[in-house]
Amino acid sequence: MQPFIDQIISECEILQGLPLWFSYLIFQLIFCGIIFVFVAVFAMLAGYAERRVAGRIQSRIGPNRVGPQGILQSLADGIKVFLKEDIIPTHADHILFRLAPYFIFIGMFLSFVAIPFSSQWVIADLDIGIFYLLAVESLVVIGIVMSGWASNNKWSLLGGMRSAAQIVSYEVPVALTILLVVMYSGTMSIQGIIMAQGAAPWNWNIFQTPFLFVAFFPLFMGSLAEGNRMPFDMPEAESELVSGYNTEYSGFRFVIFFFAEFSNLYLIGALATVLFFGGWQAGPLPDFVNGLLGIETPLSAAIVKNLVELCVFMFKSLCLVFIVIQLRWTLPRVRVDQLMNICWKYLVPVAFFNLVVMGIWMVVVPEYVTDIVALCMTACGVLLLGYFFYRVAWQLKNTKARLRFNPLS
Amino acid sequence: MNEKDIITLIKTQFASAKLEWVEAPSGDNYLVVPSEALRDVVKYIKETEALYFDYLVNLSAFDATEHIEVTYHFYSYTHRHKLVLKVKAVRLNGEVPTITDLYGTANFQEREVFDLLGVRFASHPNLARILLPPDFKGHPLLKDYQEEAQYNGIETTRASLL
Amino acid sequence: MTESNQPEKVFKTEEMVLNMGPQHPSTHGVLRFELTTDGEVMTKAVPDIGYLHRGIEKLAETVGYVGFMPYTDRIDYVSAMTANQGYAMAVEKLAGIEVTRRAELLRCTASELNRISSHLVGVGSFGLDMGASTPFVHALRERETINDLLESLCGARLTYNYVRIGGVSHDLPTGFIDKAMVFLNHFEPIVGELNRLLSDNKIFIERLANIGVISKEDAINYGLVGPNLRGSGVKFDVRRDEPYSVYPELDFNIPVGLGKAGTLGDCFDRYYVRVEEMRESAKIVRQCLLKLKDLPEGDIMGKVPRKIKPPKGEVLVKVESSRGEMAYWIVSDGSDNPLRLHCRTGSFTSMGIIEKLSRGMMIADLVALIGSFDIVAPEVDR
Amino acid sequence: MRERHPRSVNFEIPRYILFMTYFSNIKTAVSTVFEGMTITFSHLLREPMTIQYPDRTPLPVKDTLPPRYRGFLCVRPEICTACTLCQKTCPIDCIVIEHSKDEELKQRVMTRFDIDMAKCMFCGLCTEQCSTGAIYFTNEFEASTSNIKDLVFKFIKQGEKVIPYKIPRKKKPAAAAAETQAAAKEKKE
Repeated sequence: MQPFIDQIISECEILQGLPLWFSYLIFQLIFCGIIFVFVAVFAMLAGYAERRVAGRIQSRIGPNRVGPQGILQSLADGIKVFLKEDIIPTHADHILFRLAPYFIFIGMFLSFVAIPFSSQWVIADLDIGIFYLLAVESLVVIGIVMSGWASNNKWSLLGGMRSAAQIVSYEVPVALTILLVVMYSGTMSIQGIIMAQGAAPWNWNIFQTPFLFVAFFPLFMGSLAEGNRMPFDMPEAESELVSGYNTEYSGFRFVIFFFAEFSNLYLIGALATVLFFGGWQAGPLPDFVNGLLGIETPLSAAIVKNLVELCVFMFKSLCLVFIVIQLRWTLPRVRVDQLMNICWKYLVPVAFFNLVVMGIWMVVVPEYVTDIVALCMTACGVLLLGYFFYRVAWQLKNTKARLRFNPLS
Repeated sequence: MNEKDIITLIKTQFASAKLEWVEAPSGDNYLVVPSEALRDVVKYIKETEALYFDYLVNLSAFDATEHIEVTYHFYSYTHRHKLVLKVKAVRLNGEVPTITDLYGTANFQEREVFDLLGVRFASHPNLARILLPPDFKGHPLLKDYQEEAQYNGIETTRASLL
Repeated sequence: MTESNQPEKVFKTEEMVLNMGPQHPSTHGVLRFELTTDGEVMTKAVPDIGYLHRGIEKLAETVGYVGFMPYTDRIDYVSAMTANQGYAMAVEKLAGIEVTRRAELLRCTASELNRISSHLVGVGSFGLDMGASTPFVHALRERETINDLLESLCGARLTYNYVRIGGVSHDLPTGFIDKAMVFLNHFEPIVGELNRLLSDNKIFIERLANIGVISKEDAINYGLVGPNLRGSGVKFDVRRDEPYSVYPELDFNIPVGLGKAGTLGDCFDRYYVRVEEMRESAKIVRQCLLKLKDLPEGDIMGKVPRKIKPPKGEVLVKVESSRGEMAYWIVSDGSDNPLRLHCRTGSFTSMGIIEKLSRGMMIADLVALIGSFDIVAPEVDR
Repeated sequence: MRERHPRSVNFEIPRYILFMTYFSNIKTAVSTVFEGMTITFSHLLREPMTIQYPDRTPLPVKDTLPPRYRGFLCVRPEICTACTLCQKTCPIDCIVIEHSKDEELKQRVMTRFDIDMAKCMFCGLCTEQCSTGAIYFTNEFEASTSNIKDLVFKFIKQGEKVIPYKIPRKKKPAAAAAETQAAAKEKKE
């Protein structure tokens, strides 16, 4: 962020009169505000998108009445929930009950500090950014256990306990996979990891070696579990625990849970994009756009460049968010002991195996071989995607379904 | 095995007990068993190779004003034949031996009969009301049952809109 | 170090009593379970039923034989047609009323369509219990077409009251056979899709395999019926083994549990029997429709006396409802009203085995167990 | 130590099979999840089933209902014979008919024909009993109201007297019903 602010200051004469620390402070605050608004708006839109996608998957339409195509549905729901009475159960632990939602939200929000949106737009490009992310996300579990305990409801307590076990366990495969990527990229800085990759798919981490490809799954499943998403949404399993840790919450506090859940959706996508899908790397695209628009001043050029990178990053993350949403409406829920089995018997060994083999690979295999393997892996990825769409077509043909491609109806 | 053979088999086995075979003009025929002999008869028809009534289709009762007729319908999955047994119980807290230990399904059905008709099943593991709330008074399927005007302070009847 | 001399502190835990229901989302209506749990593992689950007890059996003693027909819809609202049919058959047997062939075929068609729709609800909501919400909506989508068909046949979508003592209330509406055929052609691949989406899913199978295993002997002893019994490997179906209506002429298989996922008689077997039964029912409907097409127009009501007064006697009639064998026991004293009418339902008997099975299960498994029995709460309480 | 509750079934499985199942488990899990994803994705391209009741249906829902649809009950008092069969058949007694000998007109008149639609369970037994088709089902079904008394339908106004219809003799009932209905139409017009 600092180079970008420096650039703005050098361009703007008004700011040059101010002390440098003051300008920095102002800009940081502005960007934090932007991030805050982004989180809020994203949570709202993600809630809407989830319901629309779920609707179409289930042969329904989804919300389409509030605002154009129902886009304001989440807002309307939010207002409605705000107007609800804020109930705290009589025998609840009042202080913890009130505190818990903020813990969860702060844990979520602090992660956004280190998530980059483009090459220059990141609040803080920490040298140990990935480490910071892991640390901050763990704050959420405290909030969930707190809310489960404080509710004085046995079902909530079960939800809180499940979540504690789950999130703590899944930290392990996630951390191991992140370690693998850190090892491969040689840096712990998030921007560094992105810069170690390239814009083309065969330069992405995921297609570098088969092991990195496999390593993607522990990370993805781990972050699903940490975000309480569908196949692993033990803490709020509605057919077992009614609603888990947030059963007793209402009103504003419930909205905060909702925000945290959906902003976490973005974090899942963003983390995977950063680590495996080349982050904001856009290659020659920004220069091309600049050329197209005929922009000459360095500040405007920088803004356009960042915007293009932002779009690329958002596109990749949102694709992953879409997959997360689709998974939710595809899969049944695993049982709580199976959840632990998956983590300790499958993901952790796989992550360890990858770590070791990848270490050997990096020492033994020369670089040109890695390049060839990367190309082959990319081809495999494309084939897999092709097979996916072939199966989709087969499903449509098999059931002789009537088609409608318009996503808005 | 047809009905006649089953009955002769049972009757020869329990010659001393007063078994009464009733051939109804319409519907099912049944065997009336005195309540003392019920457990032995049921045990016999369940465990005898030739009969092997392994399935208790239905256990129910009705109020025949002078007594309550507890009726057992048995079916055999192996031989595909059936048998109806009847026990006459005294009205109001009459006792009938339980067959819960022989047929698992009898547990709930006996509780239902107790709940609705007030037949006590001796040595039933948990003879509590099942369909009605525990504080309910009376046994509604008895013919002389009168609904109380109030249940826990709630009116039991509502004025008709007409 | 004074502490080391003291005996090691025993970490004491208590069992927790959990109240599941009556408004719990996965108890399929209003049921309540009292769970004693040790963390996630249960030591006991005691069903508490009766929240939907409406005294239908008592009502039967006052409304008369004809007037009770609409109440049978309410015994099992998911599969009202079979409940209708069972009651009508019981009264017909008691009063000696003959039913015309056309009426039998119509009953059979309607019942089997209803069985498909009931199993769709059962299978779909079972998926919902397991956390898969999409198959549920897909199942209900298909059920909607059946509802439309039955609505055009008898005028109602859920509480049909279609079968009458001695016949049925309406003949086929125009275009029914074609519409039903179109539906069946569309439906059969959909079952395949449902299987690919849900039944084959590894997570789903893992959730159900080896859970709630009921042996053959237990299933019979506890009086499980229908798909639950067949899930334990007992090949018994009232339609085949004590034939009624037109079933003897029809060609259909009786699917039984094979222990495909794990042990014979586990939750997956009970679930899968239902999926297979939908296919079989579709086959039956197809045959019935073809027979109806060939059959000339005829009476749909047999000769019924103006006032139905069965002679003194009692009768127990079994019918294969969607939730298994449904037994109507009617005692007549020769008057207008039955002296006693009892309805032994599949859901009621399957509640009895839950306490026995629940020991050592997890809470999520209990949800699977209840779902695999396909319990409909009003049928439990009546 | 507390007693641990065993899981429902314990298997003794050889180690090498366990090792193989480890990979086959991963394989089936991945392939079935993939298959499920293709199905849900294919549904994004399919036509939704939703009927956007009430305002966005191509036709009013009332008009799309089949002719046998059992909606609200309706009565044509002008062809009612006051036989009270419907009242007797109704299992829940939601129909009330009052008829008496009128002194002025020197004949039987109906003074009341009420149906409690809030109580009615739409079983259709009453319509089947009616020999003239005076009581019949309509396609109306939207019953929500803020006052339950609005659901008591009165087909004869208070104080009004309706002379019961007499079926002409020596005619088959079906023909009679058709004729009476035609007569009713004429009356309305």
